Amino acid sequence: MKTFIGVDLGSTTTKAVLMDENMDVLGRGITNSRSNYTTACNVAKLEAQISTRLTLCRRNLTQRVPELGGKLDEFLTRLELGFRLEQFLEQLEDLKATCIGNVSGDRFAGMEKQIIEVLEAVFKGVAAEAPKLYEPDAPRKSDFFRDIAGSMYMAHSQARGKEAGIAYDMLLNVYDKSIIEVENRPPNADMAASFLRALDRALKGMPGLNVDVNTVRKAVQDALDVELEETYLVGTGYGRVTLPFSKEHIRSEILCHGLGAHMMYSGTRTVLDIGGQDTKGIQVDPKGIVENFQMNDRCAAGCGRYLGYIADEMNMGLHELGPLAMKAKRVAKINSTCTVFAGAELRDRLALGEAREDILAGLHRSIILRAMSILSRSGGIRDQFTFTGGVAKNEAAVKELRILVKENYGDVQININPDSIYTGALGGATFAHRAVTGNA
Amino acid sequence: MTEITTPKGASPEVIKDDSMWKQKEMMAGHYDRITSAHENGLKVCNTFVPGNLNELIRCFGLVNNLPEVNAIQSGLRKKSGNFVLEAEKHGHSEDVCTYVKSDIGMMEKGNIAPNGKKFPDPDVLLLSYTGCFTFMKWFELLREQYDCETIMLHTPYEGDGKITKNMRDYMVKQLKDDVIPKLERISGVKFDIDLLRENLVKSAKAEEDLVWVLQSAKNKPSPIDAYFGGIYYIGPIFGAFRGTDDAIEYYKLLRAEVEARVKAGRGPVTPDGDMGKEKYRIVVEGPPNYTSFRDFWKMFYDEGAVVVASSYTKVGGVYDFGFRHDPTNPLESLADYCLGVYTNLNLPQRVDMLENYMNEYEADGLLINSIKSCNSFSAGQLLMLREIEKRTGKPGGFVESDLVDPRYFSPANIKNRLESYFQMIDQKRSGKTKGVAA
Amino acid sequence: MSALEKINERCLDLFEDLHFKAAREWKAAEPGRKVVGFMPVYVPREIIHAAGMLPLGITGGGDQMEVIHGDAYYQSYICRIPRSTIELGVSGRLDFVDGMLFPSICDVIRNLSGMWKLMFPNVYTRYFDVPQNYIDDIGGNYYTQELAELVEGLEELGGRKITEEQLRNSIALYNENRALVREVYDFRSKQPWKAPAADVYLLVRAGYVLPVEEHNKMIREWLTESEKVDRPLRDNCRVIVAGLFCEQPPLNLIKSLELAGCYVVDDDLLLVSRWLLEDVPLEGDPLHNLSQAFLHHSEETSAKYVPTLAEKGQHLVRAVAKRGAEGVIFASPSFCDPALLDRPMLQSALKKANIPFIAFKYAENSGQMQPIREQAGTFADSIKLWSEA
Amino acid sequence: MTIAAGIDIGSGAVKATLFEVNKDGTTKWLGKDLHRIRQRDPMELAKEAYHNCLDQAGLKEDDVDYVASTGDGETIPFRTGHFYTMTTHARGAIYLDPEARAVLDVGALNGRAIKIDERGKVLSYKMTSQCASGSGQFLENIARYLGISQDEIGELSKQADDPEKVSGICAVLAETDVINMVSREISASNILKGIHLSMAGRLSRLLKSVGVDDVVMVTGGLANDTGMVAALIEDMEAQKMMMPVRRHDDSIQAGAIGAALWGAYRYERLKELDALPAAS
Ligand SMILES: Nc1ncnc2c1ncn2[C@@H]1O[C@H](COP(=O)(O)OP(=O)(O)O)[C@@H](O)[C@H]1O
Ligand SMILES: Nc1ncnc2c1ncn2[C@@H]1O[C@H](COP(=O)(O)OP(=O)(O)O)[C@@H](O)[C@H]1O
Ligand code: SF4
Ligand code: SF4
Ligand code: SF4
Repeated sequence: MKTFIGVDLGSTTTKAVLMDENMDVLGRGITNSRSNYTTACNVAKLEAQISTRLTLCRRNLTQRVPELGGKLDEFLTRLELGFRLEQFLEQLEDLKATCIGNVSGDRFAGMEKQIIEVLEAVFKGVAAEAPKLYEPDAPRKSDFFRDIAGSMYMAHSQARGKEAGIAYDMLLNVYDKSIIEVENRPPNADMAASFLRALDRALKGMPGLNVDVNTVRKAVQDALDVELEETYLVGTGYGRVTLPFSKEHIRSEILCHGLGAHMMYSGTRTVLDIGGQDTKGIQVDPKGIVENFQMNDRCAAGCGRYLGYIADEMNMGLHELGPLAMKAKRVAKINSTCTVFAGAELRDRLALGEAREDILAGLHRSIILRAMSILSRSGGIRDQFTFTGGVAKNEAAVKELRILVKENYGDVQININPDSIYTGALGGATFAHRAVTGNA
Repeated sequence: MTEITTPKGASPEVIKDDSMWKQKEMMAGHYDRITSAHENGLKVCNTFVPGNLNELIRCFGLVNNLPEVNAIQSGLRKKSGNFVLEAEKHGHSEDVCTYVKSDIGMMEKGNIAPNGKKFPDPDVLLLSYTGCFTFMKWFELLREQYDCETIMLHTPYEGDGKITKNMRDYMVKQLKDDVIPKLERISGVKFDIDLLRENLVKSAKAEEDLVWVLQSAKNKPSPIDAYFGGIYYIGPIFGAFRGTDDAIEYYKLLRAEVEARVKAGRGPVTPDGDMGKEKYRIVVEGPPNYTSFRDFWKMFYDEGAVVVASSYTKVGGVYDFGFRHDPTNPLESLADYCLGVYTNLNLPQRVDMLENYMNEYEADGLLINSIKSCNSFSAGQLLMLREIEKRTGKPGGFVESDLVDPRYFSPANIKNRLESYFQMIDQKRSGKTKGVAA
Repeated sequence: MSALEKINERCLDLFEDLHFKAAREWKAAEPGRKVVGFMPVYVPREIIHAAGMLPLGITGGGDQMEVIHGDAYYQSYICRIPRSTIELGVSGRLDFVDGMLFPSICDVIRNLSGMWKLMFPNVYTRYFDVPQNYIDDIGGNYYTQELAELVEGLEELGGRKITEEQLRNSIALYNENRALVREVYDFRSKQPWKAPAADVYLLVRAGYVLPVEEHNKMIREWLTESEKVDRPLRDNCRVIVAGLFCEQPPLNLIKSLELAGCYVVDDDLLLVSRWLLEDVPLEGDPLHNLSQAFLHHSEETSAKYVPTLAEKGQHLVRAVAKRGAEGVIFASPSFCDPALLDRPMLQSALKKANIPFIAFKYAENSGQMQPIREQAGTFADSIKLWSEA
Repeated sequence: MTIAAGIDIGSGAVKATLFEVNKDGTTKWLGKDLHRIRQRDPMELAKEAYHNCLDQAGLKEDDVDYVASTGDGETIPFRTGHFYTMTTHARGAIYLDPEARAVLDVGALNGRAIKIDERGKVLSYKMTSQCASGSGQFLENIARYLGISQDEIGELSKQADDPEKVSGICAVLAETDVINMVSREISASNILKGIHLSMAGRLSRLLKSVGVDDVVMVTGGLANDTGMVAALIEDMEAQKMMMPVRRHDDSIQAGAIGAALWGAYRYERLKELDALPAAS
C-alpha cells in the first residue's frame, strides 16, 4: 500500500507519522534524537511502521475474529506490550554484550573479571525485572530504552557494586560508553518473529479467550505481510537540515505544527508547541495556514529540556515529574528558568526546606509562564487553542496552562491530543500527501 | 562603509558600477585624511552619525572621525568580535552596546584604521547626543581615554512627536553660545556663516538625489535593495561627506545608474550579481548585522526577497518626508535635522512611518531585525510589529542579531525564522487564491 | 507589635501591594482627584502635588509579580522594569492612573513613553526631558520652559490653573520630605545596626505611593522610634551600594547584603526622594527655582552628563568619605546600559581614591541570592579579615 | 593546637578536610574526602565526608574545635561558622602554593578569577555570568553523553588535532551542537578540546579582567582536568599572558582547605575575645 510519512526531527525526540492514501493515520513512532539523525529517522519510521502493523492487526481482527469483542483492546495491548518486551530484551542483550566488551583498558586493568561478574549479575537482575514493566497496568517511566534500561541499570549496579567493592562511577562509565553504541546501531528490521512471539505471550496471558487461534494467527500474519511502500516523505524539525533530504522534502516546523494542529482539530486558531529546546506560539487561519508565529530567542530557558534536567537532577523519569508535581500543596515561586541552573535552583530550595512537589509545581508553572509570554507575543490565544509538543503530555504543565489561559483569555476551548507530540510529524505527513496528490 | 562595495568572492562577471568606484575612492580618501590629519596640521573631531554636524564641522577645517563607522568597518572586516572581547576583558559588561565595545577594543588593540595606519587622537569630541543615551556614555568613555575637550550638544527627544519651539531654541542656543565658540577656540578658525550656508546648499542637493534613489524601490521590480544595498547608498551622506561636492557627484552617478535599471526593468545588484525574480517585497526595521552582512543578505536574495524600504537608512536623517538642509535658516535647519533623525522620533511616529512604507512601497510584510546592542532601536519593536500587523493586515517577522558582535548572529536560527517567514507569506498568498484541502 | 514594627509592616504592605490600594483609596476619597504616575529617576513631584494630584512612583513589579504580557513586548536582552511596568498597565493594575511621566533616563524608558501613548491613548503621557547642558540661559531656560509645559499639561488634565502659591506650598512640603529622608540616611549611616537597609528602603519607598503629608509624618515617627530600639551591633563592614537608581533590586538582595556582612550606609535607590540636594527656595518664581535646583544642586547619576572628566565619579568618592564607608558595591540591573557603561568610569575614580569595590548584576526578579551572598560575603570577609592587619 | 574541619559543598561535589594548626603557624593535614554529588543529598554526603576525615585522623567529633563551611554549606547543621567561597579558595591556593597570586576556581557551575596577595587576601575577582554554557557541569554532561569518564577527559582532549568550536551562548543549545558534531563524525578528542578551548577563552578573559600578572593557581574540580589546564595555557599564550599557571593534585580541595584554616584562625581569635559560639 502507499504510505505518506512525516518525520519530525526534534532536538530531543524524533517522531514519525504514517498515513495512507485516505489521509488516515495508521501509525506513529517515536525515539530519542541522538547523535545520529539518520538512525533516529529510521528508528522513528520503523516504529511508525510497527504501530501501523498493530493498526492493521486491529483491522483484521475486528473483521475476522468478531468473537474477541470486548476483549479486543486488552488483547491488542498485550500484543503490543509483548512486542515491546521482546524488543527490550533484545536490546538489553545487545547492551550487555557491549558493556562487557567495553570493560577493557587501563582504567579497568586487573579488575576486568570482577567487573564482568558484577555486570552479569546486574543484567540478570534487569532482565528479571523487565517483564514486570510490560504488564498491562504497569506505570512507565519513559518511552525510551536509554532511560528505562539506564535507571534499572543504575539501581542494580549501585547495589551490586557496593557488595563487590566496585566504584559506582566506574560502572556508570561502562554504561555511558555502551549505551551510545547500542542506540546508534540500526534497529533490527526483522520484527515479524518478535511479533509472533509476542502473539504467543498475549494468548498465554489471556487463557480464557474463546477464539480460534489459527484465525488469529492468520490475521496477524496477514497484517505483517502487507507491503508498506514509502510513497513520499517530508522531514521537518530541528534536525531536518542535517538529513540528506532534498528541499522539496523539507518543510519548516512552524508550518508543520500549524498544519498538524489543524488536522487534529480543524477549529484550531492558536497553537502552542513546547519542544525540547524551543517554544513556539503559532496563529493559524481556518485553513491551517500560519498567520503569525513567535518562538523563544537564543536562550533555551523553560523549554522541554528543562524538565529533562530536572528529572535527571531528581533521578526520576520524565513521566513521573507531572504526577509528583500534581501533589503539590502550594506552588513555589521560581524565577529562573535557565535550564542549566534549574538543578542549582532546585537544590537551593530543597536546602531551604521547601517540599519537592511544591518546587516541582513551581518549575512547571514557570515553564508555562514563559510559554504564555511567547503566546502573548505571537498575538495571544484565540479559540480554539491547541497545545502540542512533548510537554503537552505532562499533566502538571497542562494544569498550570489551563489556569493561566482562563485567567488571561477567559473560556477558550483547549485541545490536547494524547498524540500531541506527533503534531509536527502529522503536519509533515499531510504535506507529503499533498505533494503527491497535488493539493497545494 | 567602504569596502563592502567590493564584495569578496563575488562572481567575476559582476561589473562594478561607477558609483561603486567613486564611493570606494571617497572612503579611502576619508581614512587617509583622518590618519594623516595631524601630519597635515589638521585637527580631528570625533562625532556621531545621527545628527552629525558635518557642514558645521567643515566650517572649522576639522576632519571628522565617526566611531560608529569605524565599528561598522571592524564588523565587516570581522575584527569586531575580538575587539568586543577585548573591551569585556577591560571590565565592560557583556550586556551593553557592542558598538562602544568594538570602538574601545579597537583602541586597546592599537587603534588602527582600515588603511592600516593609526587613528589620530581626537582634538575634540563633539557629543551630538541624538537619539541614543549610549552616545553620552560612549564619549564620556572616550574623554577618559583621551582627556580631550568634549562639547555636548543635547538634542531633546521628540517625546510628543513634534519639534517644539522650545526644543529648537534650545538647540540653536547651544549651537550659538556653546558649540560654535568652542569649535572656534579649538580650531582657531573664525566661524563663517556663509560658508555654512554654502555647505548646506550642497547637502540639500545630494539629499535630493538620495531620496530619489531610495524611493525608486516603489518600482516593481524594485531596482535597489533599500536595506542591504541601501547601506552602501547612505554611506557617503551619513558618513563624512554631507555638504561636499563628492557627495553630490556620487549621488548623481548613483541616480543615473538606478534610473537605467528601472528603465531596463532590472532588480537590485547583490554580491552574486543581479537578483533573481522578485518574490517578496519587505520593509525592514532595525540595523543590520555587520559581522555576517553578506550571509544575512544572501538569506534574502536567495529566496527572492527584496527590501523595499527600511528605517535604518534614516538613522542619519529622515529626508523622504520633505526635510532638506536649508541655507536660509542655517542653525535652525541644523537643529531640525538633529531633532528629526529616525531614532529621535517617538514610537508612534516610527510606527506611522513604517506603516507609510508598507503602503507606499506595496510591501508583503514587515521584518524586524532586532539588535541586542541597541536599546534605542530595539526597546518597543515588538509593539511596533503588532501595530503594523494590525494596521496593514500584513504578516510581521522577527529575527534577532547584533550589529558587530558575531556571537549573536546565529545563522541556523535566523535562517530558520526567515524561511518560515517567507513560507508563511507564500502559504498565505496561495491560501488566498487557491484554497487548501483540509 | 511595637510602633516601629507597625510602621515597618505598613511599609511592607505598601511595597507588596501591586494593586496600589492606598493610591486608589486616596483617589476615591474625593471626586475629581487625579493620580499621576512617574518612573525613575526624577520628576518634580511638587508640580503634580500643586495640581492637586497624587504623584505615584512606578518602579516595576518586583519579584512577586508574574510577568506574562510584559515579556511579549520586550526581547530577552532588555532589562526587567519596562516589561513589568507594561504588565502592570496591561493587567489593569494602573487603570486608575490618569497621567504618566517618563523621565529622561535611558532609551528604554524613553521608548516606553511612546508605547504608553500607543497602548493607553486616554492617559496623559509625557516624556519628561531634562537638560544635559547646565548653563543657566541655555539648559536652564530650556528646562524652565519644559516645566511650564508640564504645568500646562497638568492644568489641562486637572481642569484648573496651578497658582504660584500652590507651587510654593508644595515645594515647602517636598523640601521637608527630602530633609527627612536625608535625616533617615544620616541616621542609618551613624547607627546602621538600628536601621536595617531593607527597612529604610521600604520606608522611603512608602513615599512613592503615599501623599507627602502622610509620608512626612511617618518618617518622623519612624525616626523617633528607631532611635529607641536596641539591636546588637554586628561585625559588619560599611558599604555604599550604587547602580540601583532605576530597576529596583529584590528586597532579598538588600537583605542578603546585610546577611553576608555588609552594612549599607548609602545607596542610590529611590532617587526621586533625594534628587534635589538642597531646599528649593520659596521666594521668587517657583519654576525658575526648581530649574536652578536641578542645574546646580541635584544628584549625580548615570543618566546625567558630567561636563568634566575631573568631576566624573567624584560624587561617589565624596559619599564614601562622608559616610565613612569601607567600600562600594556596584549592583546594576542586567542589560542596563547607563549603569553598566558608567561603571568602569566610576570604578576608575574609586581606584584612584584607593577605595575597594565589587560589582554584580541583578534583575528585579532574581531568585537566587547565593552568588550575591558569595560576592558580598567575600568582600566583607576581605575587609574584615584584613582591615586590622 | 587547634583542630579544624573545612567542608565545601559545591554544586558538583562535596569536599571535606581536617587540619591541625599549631600556635607557631605550622599545620598538619589530617584528613580529606570527596564525594561527587550526582543526584544525592549533599547534606548527607557532607556528614559522610566529615566522618571519613575524622576516621582517617582517628578523631571524634568532640575533638574538633571549629567546623567551617564554605560554598553552599551555610545550612550544614554541625558547622561552627561560614566563610565565603572566594575567601576560602584564596587561602587554600596559598596553602597549596605559597607563590600563587591569583586563583582560578573552576567548579561545576561557575568560574571565578580571584586576584590575591601573598597573605591570601582577595584583591579583586570576577565571576562568569549567570549563563551556564561552558561550565564544568556542561562538560560533565557532554562527557557522559560521549561515554567518557571524568578522568579520561584530559588525556583525550590533549590528543585533539583539529578542535571543533562550540557556539558560545547557551549550554542547552551547545549540547545540541555537540550532538550534531557526533553525527558529523567529529572525534571525541576534538569535541572535548573544542569545549575546553571555549571555556579557556572565557577563563582567560576573566583572568585578564582582574588584572592578573603573576602565578595563577587553578583550583576547583576542573583543575583535575589536565586537558582544560592545557587549553587554558594555550589560550593564554596566544594572548601573550605569560604568567605561570599551576595546578595541584589537591586543587579540588582548595575551598575545604581554606575553610579549615580560616576556621582555625577564627577559633583562636574568638577564644581571645572569649566569644566562642555555642556548638549548634
Ligand atoms: N511523558 C512526558 N511527560 C512530560 N514531559 C515529556 C514527556 N514526553 C516528552 N516530554 C517533554 O517533551 C520534550 C520533547 O518534546 P518534543 O516536542 O519532542 O521536542 P523536540 O521536537 O524539540 O524534540 C522533552 O524534553 C520532555 O521535556
Ligand atoms: N578529573 C576530572 N576531570 C575533569 N573534570 C573533573 C575532574 N574531577 C572533577 N571534575 C569536574 O569538577 C566539577 C566539580 O568541581 P568542584 O570544584 O567541586 O565544583 P563545585 O564546587 O561547584 O562542586 C565537576 O563538575 C566535574 O566536572
Ligand atoms: S545603542 Fe544603538 S544607537 Fe546607540 S550607540 Fe549603540 S547601536 Fe548606536
Ligand atoms: S534599568 Fe537601566 S536600562 Fe532599564 S530602564 Fe532603567 S535605566 Fe534604562
Ligand atoms: S544557559 Fe540558561 S540562561 Fe543561558 S542561554 Fe541557555 S537556558 Fe538561557
